[in-house]
Formats: sequence, C-alpha cells, structure tokens
Amino acid sequence: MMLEKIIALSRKSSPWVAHFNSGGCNACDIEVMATLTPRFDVERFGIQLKGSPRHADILICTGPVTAQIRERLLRVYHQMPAPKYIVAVGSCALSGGVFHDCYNVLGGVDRVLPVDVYVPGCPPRPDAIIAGIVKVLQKMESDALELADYRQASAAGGGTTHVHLQ
Amino acid sequence: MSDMEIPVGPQHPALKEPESFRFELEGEIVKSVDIRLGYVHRGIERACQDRTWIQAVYLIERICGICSHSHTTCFCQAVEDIAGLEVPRRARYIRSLIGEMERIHSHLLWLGLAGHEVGFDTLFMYAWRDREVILDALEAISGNRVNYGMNTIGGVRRDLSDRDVEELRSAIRILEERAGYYTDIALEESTFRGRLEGVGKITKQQAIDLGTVGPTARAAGVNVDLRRDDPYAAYGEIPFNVVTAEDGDLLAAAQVRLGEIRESIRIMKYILDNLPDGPIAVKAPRRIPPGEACSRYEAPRGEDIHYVRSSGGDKPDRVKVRAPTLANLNAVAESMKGVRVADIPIIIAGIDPCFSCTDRLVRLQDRTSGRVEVLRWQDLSRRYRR
Amino acid sequence: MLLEKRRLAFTGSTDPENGFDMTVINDLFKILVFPGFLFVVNLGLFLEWVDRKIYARLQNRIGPPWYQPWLDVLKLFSKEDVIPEGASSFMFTWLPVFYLAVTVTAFLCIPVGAYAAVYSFPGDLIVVLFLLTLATIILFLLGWYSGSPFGRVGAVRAVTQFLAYEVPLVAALLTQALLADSWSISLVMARTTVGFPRFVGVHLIALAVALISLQGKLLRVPFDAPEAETEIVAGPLTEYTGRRLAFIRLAERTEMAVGVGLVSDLFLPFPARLGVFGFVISTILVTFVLSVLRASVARFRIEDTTVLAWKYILPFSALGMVLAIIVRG
Amino acid sequence: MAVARMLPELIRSLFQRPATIRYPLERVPAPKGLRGKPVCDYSLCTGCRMCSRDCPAAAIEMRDTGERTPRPVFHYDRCAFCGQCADTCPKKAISLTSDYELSAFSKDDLVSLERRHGESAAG
Ligand code: SF4
Ligand code: SF4
Ligand code: SF4
Ligand code: SF4
Ligand code: SF4
Ligand code: SF4
Ligand code: SF4
Ligand code: SF4
Repeated sequence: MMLEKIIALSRKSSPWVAHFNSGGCNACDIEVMATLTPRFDVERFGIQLKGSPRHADILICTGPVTAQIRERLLRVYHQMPAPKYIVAVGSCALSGGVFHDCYNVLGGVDRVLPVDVYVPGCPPRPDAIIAGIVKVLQKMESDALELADYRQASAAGGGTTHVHLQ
Repeated sequence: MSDMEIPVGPQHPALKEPESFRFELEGEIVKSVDIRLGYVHRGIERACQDRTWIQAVYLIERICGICSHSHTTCFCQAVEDIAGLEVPRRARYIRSLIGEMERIHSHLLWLGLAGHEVGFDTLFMYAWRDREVILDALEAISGNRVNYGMNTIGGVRRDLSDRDVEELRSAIRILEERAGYYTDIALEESTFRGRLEGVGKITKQQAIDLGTVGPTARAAGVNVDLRRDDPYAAYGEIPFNVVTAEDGDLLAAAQVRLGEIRESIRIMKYILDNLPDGPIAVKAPRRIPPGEACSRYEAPRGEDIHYVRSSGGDKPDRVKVRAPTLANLNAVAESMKGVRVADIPIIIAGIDPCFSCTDRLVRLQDRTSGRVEVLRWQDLSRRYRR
Repeated sequence: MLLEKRRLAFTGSTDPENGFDMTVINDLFKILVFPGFLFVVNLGLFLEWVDRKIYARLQNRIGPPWYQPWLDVLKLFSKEDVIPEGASSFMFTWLPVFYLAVTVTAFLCIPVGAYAAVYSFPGDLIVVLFLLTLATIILFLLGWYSGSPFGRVGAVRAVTQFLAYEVPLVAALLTQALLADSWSISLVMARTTVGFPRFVGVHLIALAVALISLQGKLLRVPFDAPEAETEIVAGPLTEYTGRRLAFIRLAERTEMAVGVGLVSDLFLPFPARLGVFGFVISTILVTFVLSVLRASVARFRIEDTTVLAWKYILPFSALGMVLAIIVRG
Repeated sequence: MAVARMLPELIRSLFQRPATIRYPLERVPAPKGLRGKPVCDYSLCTGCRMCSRDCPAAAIEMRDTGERTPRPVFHYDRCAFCGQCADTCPKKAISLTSDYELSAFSKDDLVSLERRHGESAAG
C-alpha cells in the first residue's frame, strides 16, 4: 500500500506533457508554450514539455480535429505509454468552437480520443490551462490509488468490490 | 552513414503546428525536402459563406491566433469598403495601436522561438517573459490576451480609457529598454549569432522573384511596407521608418524584427500622444450591399490580402485570404537545399511560420491507389453544400 | 593501493575468524550503499535537481522542487513499457541496464572525499575514462537499435561528438596526472591539494578544458546536438519508455555524478580536505559552473562542435599538458 | 567573439525574485474588462434570440426554462469568449464575468443554467 501511495504521488508530481495541435489557430498553442515561461513556470509542478510522445504522460490537445490530422492524432496517442491522460485545451478542442460547422472539421478531440479534462477558453489564459492540468493531476492520483485499493481488495480475496476503473 | 529519411512533423518539437516535412538526408546534409501542408485546413473561407457578416469577423480572427488583429482588420476594411462605411478617426487610431502591439508581441514571440530552435532556451524564457508585458496591456484593453476581438465592421468594439493609456505608457517604457537589450546584447551573443549568420540566406533578387513579403523580404533588402506604400487605418498620418537589412540571412531577419519593435514603440507613442476624440464605431448594416473589395494589411509577417464579395445578403458571398506565411514558404523551400540538419528548425522558424493561415486544399492524393484529384472551388462548394 | 583497500576493508573486524564474513558484508555495503550504488544514484539525482534549479533561477523562474528527480524516475518505473516495431528487443531491453551498470562501476573507482574509492588501484583513472567511453558507445547502440530515424541521427552525432571532446577531456585529466605524477585518482587528489598554489596556472587551464569537454561528454548545451530536441526530438532516447527510460535516466545522472565527481576530486581542494562534505560541495560547485554554461549559450551545430574542439580546445589542452611537463621539470 | 553576453543578466536573476507567479496560490490579477465566462441575467432577458443569432460559435441554446419565452443557455465548451452576445443583447442582460478558470472533467459541467425551474427544465 505504501508503494502504491508513492507511485500515485510520483505520477502526480512528475507529469510530462506532449503537445499536439490538431488544427487550431495557434493561439492556444502559444498559451500552452507560455505556461513554460518564467511568469507561469510549470516546472514548479514537475511538468516538462517532451518532444516525444513516448515520454509523455499527458497529451495536451489544442484545436479542432481536422479530417487530415485525425489519423496522426490517433497515432501519437497510441505511441504514449499507459497510463495516459488527455487535456483538451481551448473551445476548438472541446467541441470545434468557432469551427463547429466547417466541412473539414470533425469536431472536438473527444470525437476521436477519451478526454480527461476540458479547458474552455479561446484561448484559455495560461493560468486556466494550469488549473486544468492540476485537475488532471488529481485524477491521476485518485486513479492510481483506486487501482491500488482494487488490487488490495482482490488480493485479500474479498467478494465483490465496487470500484470504478477508468 | 547511409541515406535516411527523417520526418519533421506533423507532431515535432520544433513545430508548434502540424505540418509535415520529409527530409532526405545524406549524412547531415539535406538532399531533398518534401513539404506536405494541409493538416490544419479547416475550410474557413467556405465556412464564412455560412456565417453572417458579424459572425464571420470572429471566424476570420481565428484563422490565426498570432495575427488575429491583422486578419480582422483586413477583413473589416474590405467589408467597410463595400458598404461605404466611414470608419471614425479614433477607431482607425485604435486599430493601428493594437496592430503595433500585435507586431511587438509577434516579434518577441519569434525571437524567443528562434532562441528555442537553436537550443538557447534562456533567450526563449527572457523574450517570452518580456512579451507578457505587452500581453497584459492587450488584455487590459481588449479583455483577452490573444484573440483580442477588437474589430467589428465599422470600427472597434472597445474604447481606450485614460487608465489604459497610462498603463500603456509604462509598458512602453519597459519594452523600450528590453528591445534595446535584445538588440545590443542578445543578438551579439556569438553562439547565437553563429547559428543565424549566413543561414537561410536569400538574395534580394530571389526575395523578389519568390514573392516574399514582410520581414523576410525586408531582411533581403526589398524595401516594401504596406503601412507606407498603401496606408490604411491611421498610418497615413503617422511618421515611422521602414526597417530593412541587406544580408537576407536569419541574422538580418532578426535585426529587422528587433528594429521593427522599436519602430512600433515609436508609433505607439505617437498614437497615444495624438489620439483623436470621437466615436469608435459607426453602425454597420446587417446586409452588406452587393460589391467586391480587396484589402491589404501589413501583418507582422508580411502582406495579408483579403478579397471579399457580397451579393447583398446577410452573409458573404466569397471570402479569399492570402496570408503572409504562404508567400514566404517558397523562400523556405529555396533556402533549404543543401543545408544541414541542425539548421532545419531555425530556417523553418526563420520566416516565422504559422501554417494555420497557409493550409489550403490543392490536391487530394489517395495514398493506396495514388489517384490524384484536384478540387476546384466549385467542386468544393458543391461537395460540401449544406 | 590494493593493500590499502584490504586494510580498509578489514577495519570492521578484528577477529580473523569472522573477518572473512565481515569483509564480504563490508564490501557489499560499499558497493551497494556507500559510496557505491545507492550513494551515486542519489548524488546523481541530487545534482540533476541542483542543475535544473540553478538553470531555472538563471532564467528568472522558480524551477522544480527538490524531490523532483526522484519522483521522475519512480514514475517512469511505474509506466508501461513499449518496445516499438523495428527495434531490436534484446538490445532494447538490456542496453539501458548495461548502461547503468557501466556508469555505476565507473563511480566505484572515484574516491568520495576522505573515503577511498571502493576500488582504488594504480591506474584507476584510466579505467574510469575507459568506462565513460564505454558509456558513450552504449548510448550510440541505444540510439542505433531503437528503430527510429531520430535515434539513428542522434546516435551518429553522439559518436561524432565523442571524437571531438574525448581527447581534450583525457588531455586535461592527463595534465593533472602529470602534475601529480600518478595515474591513481586518490594520489592525484592528495598531491593536487598539496601542490595547488604552485601550479595554479596550469590547473586553471586544465580545469577550463575539463569543464568544457565534460559538458560535451554529458551532452549538455551547447554540446547537446545528439539530443537536440528541436532537431531530432530526443535523439537516441526518442523511443524509450517506462522502466527502460528510467534506467537510462539513472545512468545519465550517474554519468554526470562520475564526471563531476572526477573533476572535483582531481581539481578542487575540498574533497581531500573536507571529506565527504567537501566532495559534495565540490560537485555542487562544478555543477553550478556547468549550469551557467548551459544557460548562457546557444547550441552548436554538430559540425561546429568538432571544429571548435579541434581548433581551440585541443590546442589549449595541449598547452596545459606541455606546461605541466615543463613545470614538473 | 563575445560568448555568454547575457551572463550578467542571468547572474542578476539568480539573486532576484523570480518572475514567477505561484499560480494556484497567487494569481495574475484579471483586468477589469476580461472576457471570461458569459452569463445572462434572466430577469432582464426578454427571450428575443438576438444573442443566439449572432453567436459565432453556436454556443447559445435557447432553452425553455418555464418562463413565457425561452432563455439563453451557454455552452462554454463551444463559446469563443468573444463577447458579441453581450454587445448584441438589446436588454444588456448578458455580461462577461472575469471568471476564466473553467476547466471541468465533463462537458456536462460546462453548461450554464442560471435559474432552474424544476428538474424537467434542466434536462
Ligand atoms: S480555441 Fe480559440 S484560440 Fe484555441 S485554437 Fe481554437 S480558435 Fe484558436
Ligand atoms: S482555401 Fe482552403 S481553407 Fe480556404 S476555403 Fe478553400 S479549401 Fe477551405
Ligand atoms: S487562409 Fe488558409 S486556412 Fe484560412 S481559410 Fe484561407 S485557406 Fe483556409
Ligand atoms: S492567391 Fe492571389 S496572390 Fe496568390 S497567386 Fe493567386 S492571385 Fe496571386
Ligand atoms: S502568418 Fe502566421 S501569424 Fe499570421 S495569420 Fe498566418 S498563421 Fe497567423
Ligand atoms: S430581433 Fe427584433 S425584429 Fe426580430 S423578433 Fe426580435 S424584436 Fe422582433
Ligand atoms: S461570448 Fe461569443 S461565443 Fe460566447 S456565447 Fe457569447 S457570442 Fe457566443
Ligand atoms: S439577446 Fe439578450 S434579451 Fe435577447 S435572448 Fe439574448 S439575453 Fe435575452
């Protein structure tokens, strides 16, 4: 149990992010970059922007999903090692936003991938993005602990366990 | 080392947007490059035809989040031209003011990214830290850090309060000092200089032949600037200099951009000192009379062109955008021949690309059958009619 | 030297009957805990924090909390392992472990202040250098067999760069060895301290060369072309995930501890004078210099690195060596 | 050759307070005119649908809330925070608050319903 707690803590405290623009207008991307800069400095939370999706725990998606990028988005997602989380940043990534009815736009990221946290805004301020990431960190921790509970319960040979696994 | 191919993009740390370049390498030397655009193609021009005039402004703004103000100004000017609206003088001054602020933020952004591309993250951190100053000012005036939403057809949406003016003046003081710092200190750093000097070089003739615009052209000695050559908004009344350089490499581009920051600051000061009083907008009709217009705007990256046609309805009949990155992309392809892998990111970054405005549908290629289909505007409209 | 080691090993026990057992336990303790595996891994992670924190502060931001590097590694251990298509699964699995083993072994030869190294013998300096070279070769293999074009370009760059800085690094350390007239790290350490004021000029030249080439050895800006993020993503490490990446990270941190520790031992007076405490202080000092260097310059192109090394650093290091020979007479 | 030209500035930073704002603990002050979450004061609204018509993102749904005319409901997952609805509304019923930290685990949490009239209206 101790070990699981430490793992949960480490997941929560060392989120590495990959950033993917699936067709946005740049503004969200700039604001994601801005979270790295001295004013916001997300390295305080141990967040590092990683170039390779293989190193990432969280995928930050910006922009509506265009027909062309869909396949790439899926590929990047599948390259990430589990457990992986997705934060959709910007109204486009949530639902298509202003591009909701463009012919080449499929809609929000959740049309393609399971999104864990939605950050509305067009673009969201960097602090709003950080707030979203902090939210996903909570989720990461509770997921890890839940999983630990579940393992413990099943190891104890108990009957039914009522745990929701994500 | 044998030949190999490396893909850059659509997801790559050097690119903040999805575009795909495939480089064929011979050792560290680039043999050929294959550029594949279109990942961000959303179909904005077509969608404009499904929007009312006022909705289209916000859609146009989101062609791109970096020169959002450029696009809306350009679009609104075209519509005002068709509708014969006389934009109040104060509104024109505010448009220019925001335009210059946007230029400063965009050039600082470029400086930072250029640093990042060559592994000089410290410069990235400092440039972006100082960029926050201008973003704060923009946020205070417009209510948003990036997509300002200042323009509307017939003028601007928000007025400048006295407090905004005061805050702007203090922001200007900081920026002035920092712009000087970057010109005198950061650009003189020899490891950084070494990565820019002689890289991505184009000659003046090439710059003209390839149709480059904005700082990319000016860095090669082409003296063009729409603000002077074809004044719009308030520029006809504002004195300023056009910054050019001779060498045509990335160092020259950096010098031009930093010089432009200082010119922008001058323009901002002039505007703040000479801000006319009066209304900030005239009421625009819901239906724009039939007609067509073409509008040009000097965006931070160069000339932006919008063509707008109205058939008298409450929606545009046709909107066509030619954004600066598209014009500059030729120069990238040209200067990419025979370079080393290490220079790829900085050359791409050199024109300050942001492809979101550049993506357009030219050709569909079925990857399995290799069948190529070229779609014309009429085909598109027919195929995607709603 | 060998004798000294035996003697040190025996200190735990006076009873010859139990002596053997005690030696084994003592040796094991030294290898696994202090000043061996556990110590060096933690030192490496600590130095990573020092480096990141200083880097952040130089950039006018706060930076990571002190426990960050440990949690990073822990997290990696708890992640899914992916072996990409096109990668060699055997190499992919074992190289990271081997990498760590090599760097830890190298550290076993490095004296930690007053504590003699776990293995200390005449010529251990050469062995450390050899092991560090081996580490670079492993890095090359890591990239080459990862089945990613970025990995391959990175791998080739790592080797190219290796040719550039290895000679100056060896030359700088050799200068120290010449001054002290020994190939044993602990001896050089002891004699450097004694002779410090006398050869200060030569020391400084060698120290400068050593710091710069160490920066190259550790693939840090401005010599990070093999892992240049904006060019080739993460170079050799691009495809690695989970446990494997954790091992690589630990190995890299250990390599850093070895390099920094070696330079502190050979060049700075504190380890010999102030013991473990002095050793740690020295490593922090050296790390500080490396961080400032990293923060204040842009990355060199891989071609320029080679030119720079052969044109400027190498002659400089040769000068140090010549001076050392002259001074020693 | 002028290597490490920025060094003096860097060293100065080392001894200065970082520019960082420790976000969840401290905040960047939001300016007065910040275009955050739009809300509608239902007591002023007449249900004329103008806002919904002008919204560029189709983020305003006119929903039957049990009053005589439908009322606007905002979908913040679509909203572009442009403020056009507030500009358009003839009754000045809509205003943009300075609330910008809107992140949520589910899109269902991103729908405004200022005043509910029984459960059926909410569904
Ligand atoms: S949400 Fe807004 S700012 Fe973000 S990508 Fe979409 S249009 Fe651009
Ligand atoms: S140019 Fe491209 S984005 Fe624009 S309308 Fe045509 S197809 Fe759509
Ligand atoms: S500028 Fe480009 S992205 Fe925008 S509408 Fe035109 S073609 Fe499409
Ligand atoms: S879009 Fe306009 S500028 Fe571009 S080639 Fe066509 S006519 Fe010329
Ligand atoms: S040139 Fe770049 S910044 Fe300007 S509108 Fe196009 S994408 Fe945006
Ligand atoms: S918008 Fe005006 S004209 Fe139209 S229904 Fe409402 S009140 Fe009547
Ligand atoms: S702020 Fe703009 S996008 Fe949001 S609801 Fe109002 S009009 Fe629609
Ligand atoms: S425009 Fe104003 S009054 Fe009309 S429905 Fe919207 S909020 Fe209500």
